[in-house]
Amino acid sequence: MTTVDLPAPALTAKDFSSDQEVRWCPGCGDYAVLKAVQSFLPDLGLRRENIVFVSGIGCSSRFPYYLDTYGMHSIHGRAPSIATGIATAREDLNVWVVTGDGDALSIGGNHLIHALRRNVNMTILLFNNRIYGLTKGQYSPTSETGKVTKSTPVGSIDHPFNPVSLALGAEASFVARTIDCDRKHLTAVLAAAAAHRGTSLVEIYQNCPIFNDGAFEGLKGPDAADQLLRLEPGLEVTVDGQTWTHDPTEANPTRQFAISRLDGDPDSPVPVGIFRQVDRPTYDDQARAQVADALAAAGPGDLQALLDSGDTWSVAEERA
Amino acid sequence: MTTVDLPAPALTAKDFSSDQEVRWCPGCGDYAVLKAVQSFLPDLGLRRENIVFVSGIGCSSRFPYYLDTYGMHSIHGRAPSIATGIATAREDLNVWVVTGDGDALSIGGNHLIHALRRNVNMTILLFNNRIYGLTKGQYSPTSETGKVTKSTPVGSIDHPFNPVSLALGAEASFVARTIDCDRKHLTAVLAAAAAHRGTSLVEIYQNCPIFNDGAFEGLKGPDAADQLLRLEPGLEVTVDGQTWTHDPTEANPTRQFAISRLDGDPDSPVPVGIFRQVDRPTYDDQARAQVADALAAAGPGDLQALLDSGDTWSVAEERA
Amino acid sequence: MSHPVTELDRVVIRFAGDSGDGMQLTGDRFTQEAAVFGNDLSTLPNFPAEIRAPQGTIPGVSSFQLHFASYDILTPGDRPDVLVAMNPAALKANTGDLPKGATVIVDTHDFTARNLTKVGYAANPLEDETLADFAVHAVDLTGMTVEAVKEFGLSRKDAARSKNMFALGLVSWLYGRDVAGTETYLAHKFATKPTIRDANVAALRAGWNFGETTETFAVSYVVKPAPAAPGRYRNITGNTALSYGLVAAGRLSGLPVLMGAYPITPASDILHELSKHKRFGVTTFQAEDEIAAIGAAVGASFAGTLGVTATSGPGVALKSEAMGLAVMTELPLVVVDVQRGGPSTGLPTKTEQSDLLQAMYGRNGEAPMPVIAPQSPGDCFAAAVEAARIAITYRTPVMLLSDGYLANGSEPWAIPSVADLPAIEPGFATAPNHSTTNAKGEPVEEFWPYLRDEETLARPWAIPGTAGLEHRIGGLEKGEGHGNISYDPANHDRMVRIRAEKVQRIADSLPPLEVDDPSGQADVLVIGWGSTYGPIGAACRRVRAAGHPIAQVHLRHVNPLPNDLGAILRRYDRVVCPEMNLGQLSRLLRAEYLVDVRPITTVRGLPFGAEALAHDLLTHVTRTAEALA
Amino acid sequence: MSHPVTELDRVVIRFAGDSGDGMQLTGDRFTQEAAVFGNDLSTLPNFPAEIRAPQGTIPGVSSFQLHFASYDILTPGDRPDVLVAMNPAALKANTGDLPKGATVIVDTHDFTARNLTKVGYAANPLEDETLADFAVHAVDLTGMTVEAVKEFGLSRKDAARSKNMFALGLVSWLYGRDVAGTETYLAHKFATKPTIRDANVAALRAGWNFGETTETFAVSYVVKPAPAAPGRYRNITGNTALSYGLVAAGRLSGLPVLMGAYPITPASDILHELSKHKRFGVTTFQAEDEIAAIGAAVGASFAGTLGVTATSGPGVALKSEAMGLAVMTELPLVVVDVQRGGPSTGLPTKTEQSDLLQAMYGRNGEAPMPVIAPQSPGDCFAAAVEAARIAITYRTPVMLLSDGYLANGSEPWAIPSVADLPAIEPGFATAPNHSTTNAKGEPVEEFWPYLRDEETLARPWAIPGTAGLEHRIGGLEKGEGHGNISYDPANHDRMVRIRAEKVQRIADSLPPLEVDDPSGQADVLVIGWGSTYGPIGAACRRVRAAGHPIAQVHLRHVNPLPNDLGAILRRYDRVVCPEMNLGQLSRLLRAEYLVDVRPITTVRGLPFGAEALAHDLLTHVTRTAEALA
Ligand SMILES: Cc1ncc(C[n+]2csc(CCOP(=O)(O)OP(=O)(O)O)c2C)c(N)n1
Ligand SMILES: Cc1ncc(C[n+]2csc(CCOP(=O)(O)OP(=O)(O)O)c2C)c(N)n1
Ligand code: SF4
Ligand code: SF4
Ligand SMILES: [Mg+2]
Ligand SMILES: [Mg+2]
Repeated sequence: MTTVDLPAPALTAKDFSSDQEVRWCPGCGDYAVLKAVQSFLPDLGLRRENIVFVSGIGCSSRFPYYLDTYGMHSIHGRAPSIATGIATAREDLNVWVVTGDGDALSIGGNHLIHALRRNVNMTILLFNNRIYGLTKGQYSPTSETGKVTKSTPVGSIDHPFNPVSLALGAEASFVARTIDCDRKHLTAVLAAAAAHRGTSLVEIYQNCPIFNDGAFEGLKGPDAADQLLRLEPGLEVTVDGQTWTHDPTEANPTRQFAISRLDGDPDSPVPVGIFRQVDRPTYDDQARAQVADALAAAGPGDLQALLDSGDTWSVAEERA
Repeated sequence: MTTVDLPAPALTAKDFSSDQEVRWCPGCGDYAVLKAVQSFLPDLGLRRENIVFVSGIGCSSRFPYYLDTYGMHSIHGRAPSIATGIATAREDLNVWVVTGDGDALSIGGNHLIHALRRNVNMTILLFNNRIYGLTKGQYSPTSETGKVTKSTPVGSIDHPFNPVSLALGAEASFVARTIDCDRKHLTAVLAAAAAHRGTSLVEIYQNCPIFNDGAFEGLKGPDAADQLLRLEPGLEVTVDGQTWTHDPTEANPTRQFAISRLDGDPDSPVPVGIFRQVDRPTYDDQARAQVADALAAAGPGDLQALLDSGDTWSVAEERA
Repeated sequence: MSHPVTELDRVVIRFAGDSGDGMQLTGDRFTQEAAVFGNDLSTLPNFPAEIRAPQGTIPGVSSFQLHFASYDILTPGDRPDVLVAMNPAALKANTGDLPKGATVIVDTHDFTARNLTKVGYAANPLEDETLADFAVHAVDLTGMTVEAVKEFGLSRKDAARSKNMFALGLVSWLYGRDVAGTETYLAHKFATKPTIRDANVAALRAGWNFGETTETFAVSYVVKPAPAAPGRYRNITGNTALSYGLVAAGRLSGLPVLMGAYPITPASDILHELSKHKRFGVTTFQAEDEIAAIGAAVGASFAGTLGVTATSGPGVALKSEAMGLAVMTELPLVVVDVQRGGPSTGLPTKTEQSDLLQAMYGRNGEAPMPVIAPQSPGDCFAAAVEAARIAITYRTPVMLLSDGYLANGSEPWAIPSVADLPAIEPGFATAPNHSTTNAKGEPVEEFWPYLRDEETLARPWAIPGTAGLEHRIGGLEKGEGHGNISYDPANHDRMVRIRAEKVQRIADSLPPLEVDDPSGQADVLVIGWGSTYGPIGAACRRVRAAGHPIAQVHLRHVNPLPNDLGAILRRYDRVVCPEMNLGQLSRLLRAEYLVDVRPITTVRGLPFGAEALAHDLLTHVTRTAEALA
Repeated sequence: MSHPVTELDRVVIRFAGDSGDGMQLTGDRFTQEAAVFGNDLSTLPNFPAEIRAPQGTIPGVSSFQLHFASYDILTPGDRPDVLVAMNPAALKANTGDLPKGATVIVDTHDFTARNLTKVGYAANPLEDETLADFAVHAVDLTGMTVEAVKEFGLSRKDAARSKNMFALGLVSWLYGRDVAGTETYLAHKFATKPTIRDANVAALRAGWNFGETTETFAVSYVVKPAPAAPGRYRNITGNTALSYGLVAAGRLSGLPVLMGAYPITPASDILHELSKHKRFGVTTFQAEDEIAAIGAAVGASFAGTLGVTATSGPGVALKSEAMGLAVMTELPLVVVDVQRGGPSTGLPTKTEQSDLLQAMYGRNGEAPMPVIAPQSPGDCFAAAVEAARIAITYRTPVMLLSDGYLANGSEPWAIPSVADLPAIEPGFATAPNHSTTNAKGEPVEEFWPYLRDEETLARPWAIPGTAGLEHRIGGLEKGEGHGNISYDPANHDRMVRIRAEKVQRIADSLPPLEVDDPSGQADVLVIGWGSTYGPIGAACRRVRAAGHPIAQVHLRHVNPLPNDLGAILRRYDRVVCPEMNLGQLSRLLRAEYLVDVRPITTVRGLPFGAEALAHDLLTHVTRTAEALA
């Protein structure tokens, strides 16, 4: 979120659509998220030129091409690092990261957890389709154990990550989950994420009709109400027999973590919504503050004085 | 832990000392851990040749040179990957990883969390001195915020990881913490870690007298009793006003996570001991089982038959 | 047959349609029919980077080209004699490649005004002069397919899906090919979906019958079987052959294989294939990234397994540091790079040879690695076995440079007899290798992990579990012989040179190069490496057919270069090197031999066209002749 | 002064002791004294990889060599005229390098039987013939230090710590150097620890007085100031100069600087230095690894900052993939590689030039990057500014190849006047650059991020926050001009060539090369790059002094090679290239110019010795003369 208040002209979703043809498969969940983001961006009240979308590689990482903002489709897994550079360099930019479950949690896992602990100003949209889409269907770190894919003909043997638990363990200040097909919920979560100062991680359950169709089937359609636990502050949640009152702003992440564990339980509904939303200093604000403090304390650096520093000596006349 | 029961000859600590001169700084906490490990290894009842130590890069990563077992001093951050290869290739080996807070949590963070979620048979000794020793004193991902180091002359602005919370968020099956100077505690934790099937993570608080002296000062000497919370099953622990009964074997890691959060609290004692110790299938056992099942189902592969598979045709006579 | 039949010696056919139209399958099946019939053949699949690119658009076109002939051929062909276009986009995207007189079979079904505009046709090309140069057969393939399968009660959309089988049936008829194999294939593929199976078979037959019974085609063709040595054959892609080669290397060496990989186009299929062969002691590990993948392979090699990793260019970049570790620890390792268009993400689904210098030099310090390259899809098998031989014999990481064209392209492959393949000897160390005396002056037997074989300079491979040979290795410089850390300047200099020499010595194990110069009169030598073998060979044939001698030599081993290469290069007045990069092998050869090797380069993501290359070669031949005259 | 004073024109002195003995500090201070006195000088620190290697062992020895002279010198010297050895290990480790007649000052304090055995001395070398060839001064420096500081009530151990200052005082006396600067330095350094301060000062003075008052040394020496142009000078190491160069580049371009780095020897000091200069708009980001470090730098560059990253060889290997992204996105970026011994972890604290080919080719695909190298510690400043100029002007990542010797070595540096430094023009795009018409036929102004400057081929740099220039870039191939993703074969071929041509065009901006051939008679040209400048120059002087003409040319720009280089190389009968690798520049030159460049290589982790190099060069000169005769 930018701190600079610009008199932004009123924009519409259309202003945020680029001229590039959208190239996901028919029925891909990415379309719905793109639409939601395009519709939501005007609400930020920011100028288009002050918004930057950075992505890694994967189907979902094509996202920036379709938004008429500044953008970079970078390399696999590294978007959080690139976004860290952008956010640290420029206070006035609103930085978004778009990533997939492979991009963010497999090759990019380390950058993700470090961005979270540093709390750099960026909003991370993690499209979790529990599969590698772009490379045509291998299992991912969020695929369920036993999954049969191209690379696991007799079933995968990896225990999956729970992205919310992982983020909470990594000191995240904002963690949420939403789902591609629920435009209203998605938009509400996006709004909170964008408003948060620091790193916001939003896991978006996203259907890949080609390689992992129906991964979130139970969470859509008529049964959705039973299957989804929509988190709200004050909601009472029972996990393993213990009841918790949900408070996303609580500093200690234990209860939020407790709720995240519902996920592993096949008999429990899947929690969606905001798990955690706490204020703590951001990396880039502090980095800028250190520069500002240095300037305030001693004024702008004098390059000649720097070069002349240390033990110097002068030769007054040519010494031959 | 190996499953193959070998009639190991009785060995002593001396049998595990290599002929290489130990080259840590005088007073370095690594010495104590080395001694403890050398003394403990005979208790495993394994043959030396079936033990492999793999390390990354850092002061602590010199460890393998000093043990007369098989060993590899690999590259920075990658020891868990190399160990994964070794453990998966060979059921009969007992695999250890030695790493530092920089090696494991900075450059190697991703391999660490993936090893934990996969639960590969290895015991990871994470020497946490909250500093980069080998590169002469930069702050690390476990250094406290505000730390003044060579690379942070006005104080670091990174929020540190809590390695135990991170590991629990990453689906670890065994997580413990101990301290270099408490030989008894260290040995007890090592024994449990080594006995665990799967990935065991042992964080060892280790003093670096040269670049971060006294980081764990409060935890040693006369006040140690007040400062350390020695976890035992059944211990009642109060965190943020809520009291928990510690059970490392509980499947849901929430309480263990709750206890790990004590760490961030300056007024609370630091929990040491075993946070989590649960059984779940290991990656390498399952990988081997898949091979064994394939063999059992259809016998060893027939190479000629493989090459001959698919649509083939024959040319009976030279066709010119 | 009532139709007249014309005999041809070769045909290039291209099937093109939307990504979802099943053109790759159609191509595969027709290839199989041609293969079983006994033609020689070569294929070139070409598909977009998107999983499902938008329907009806040019970027969404997927195509499959097949060249089949009654003689041995070397490339998938430059220009299609026959184009099958399933929609306006496919027609538009491909007409530019057609020679005059080509046959064009078009499914008219999608030629609506809207679809035409979408791809930039102002008017219907079937109705104006656009296709005047070609023999066009505009037929409603979709409509006829729907009609043919209506008895199965499928939705119109599902019914229309079989149109690729209708097209295949039609083309099969056109070339007198038997569709029985495809029927068996369909029965197998759709075993659990009988309606789909029956619809596909019905469409296939309907296509065949359409050719047979209508007057649409005045003639049909026959392309006779190609000469072939006796033996068993199958059609094989490079990625499959390479995978089989790795499985075979495990068998030949008696070693289990552990492959660490992270999916990446166009290498992922090697992971997929190897994951099926657990019965051969092959374990696949899908790692969190490329670094972990090679890390696990290095660990597995340390543990006495054949460590393998496979990736493409960006993955090789990430593995650079770990390859250096394998160089320093001198462990066997096969690193497969299926090259694709670069730099950066580049053109992931296209082919290129631009990682050669990365393979040679993309590591810190002096870190020499053998580099070898297969020359055709089937040859990937032998190249993989050779890579493993070098890795195991010399205790070294080896780079095996395949590329997108080899990976997905296919050709008939004479299946080797396993009994004829040579064993690879891991030769594990089992006992101490060095005698010394201890402090008390008593003799002691020690194990020195860096004491080398005199001939190969290979170090001993002592694997965990071997009592008495416990030792530690790592990435710091090693003392000669004993292998302990050494900071000694003279030792470092020596070790750097020994590692270089060890790789150089591999050249002593290589067979002499074969120079192809049928007339023995050539002044110009064409040299290549890897997948350009086919196009270069085809181009040389054309040059020779035009009456000009030209010689060809092709490198399997790029590092070390063969011992006899220098003398060969110096024998010719001009040396020309075609490459799918900006001249990487040329640079290596120029530096090594100070011979003015002249690059011919193409970086289009596609193999060389034989015709264009022949033209370039001819220019070199005539210039050389002029210079000599 | 009662002692006779002898005048010398140059002295090489080496301070050696345990890692904990403070030899680096002693050397630094003596260097400073020599610098302020006006000598020309060059230094070579040499320390173990361990933080505190075991006391009293040979691997634990740390040394600092200083060459100072009354004329301009080029290297830290081959062999010490004076060795100060603080213990048996230091003596043992260094005597091999001494020429006959060298002066050896030994602290006798640690010469116990146990310590002698530990380093392999069978008998006390101070008492047998071991040092017969040298002028040995065996004095109990430690004992005298303890005595001198006893008034401060320190423990014996703490008291003994000042022995390095005692040694410094003694040597300062020996060469008539003023210790006032060191006293000020100590006062500053130990401002908060007055006892330590006073003890050190007392030890320093005691050392000086020991020389002055005892008869231990028969003569003292004077080495007069060296010729120098008027101006302000300071002694500077390569890492400091390089850091200042980056700070200056920010100022000269008006850009903030963001440096992403992960600590690694010997590059970490650049991170440390830059972290001090926030007032200059320099932000440092200590990343979780090398990939994140370059990632942040690329992000910062996209955002309109000068992105910088600094590392050593293993880190460069890790950054390979991201450098490719910078090549494809054509963003300014400076990648500093402070080379160290390789491969793999190699010899982290030693110097080497073995990353040149990695810098050139260590990326997937055709990914050309300019490569430039400083030639001396002070020159790192100008080289860093030049790297930034190229990066910003041409919108490209640039590799700046320093090495361990430059990084830690020092020399007097004529401090440039900031006013004389040329501005660097970022030239941000501020407005659309392309006119077209929209669907309705109305004129529209667009921004095309890949429309190039005709002269430099640089693309526009439009930074976020600039209204109307919103655009997306990435690692997939770009369409020429508009920059949208393009899979078009012809476009890819064109773009690959344009990127290569852009880097090539940098050569047009370079000044002519300067060939140093004083007699104009040379048949042999010596060519080098980077830190070998000093040793090559010193060796050439020796060759010339021996009466043989020889020419020298040194490259700052290795990619692209200067336009005039080919002609220069061809002008000589023989070209010789000394390198601290196995001949990497030689290979580049041979490939480029087909000139038989002959490598002279050393891979010892140490710079070339001028004497040995002169010998090799002389051989080339005489062979060439013979061949020409
Ligand atoms: C360095 C590197 N390794 C591998 C790849 C291949 N690759 C591209 S995207 C991807 C994973 C995609 O999965 P995910 O992040 O879940 O995104 P999705 O396609 O499912 O949206 C992989 C393995 C690459 N482009 N670069
Ligand atoms: C690829 C790479 N990057 C950086 C380094 C430099 N390096 C070596 S160890 C280390 C960190 C050491 O810290 P830690 O892991 O905490 O180990 P310690 O020395 O404190 O035991 C770094 C940055 C390296 N060797 N390789
Ligand atoms: S493969 Fe899956 S995730 Fe990718 S575009 Fe298609 S539907 Fe979407
Ligand atoms: S620097 Fe610190 S961690 Fe490293 S050896 Fe010395 S005391 Fe131990
Ligand atoms: Mg995915
Ligand atoms: Mg540490």
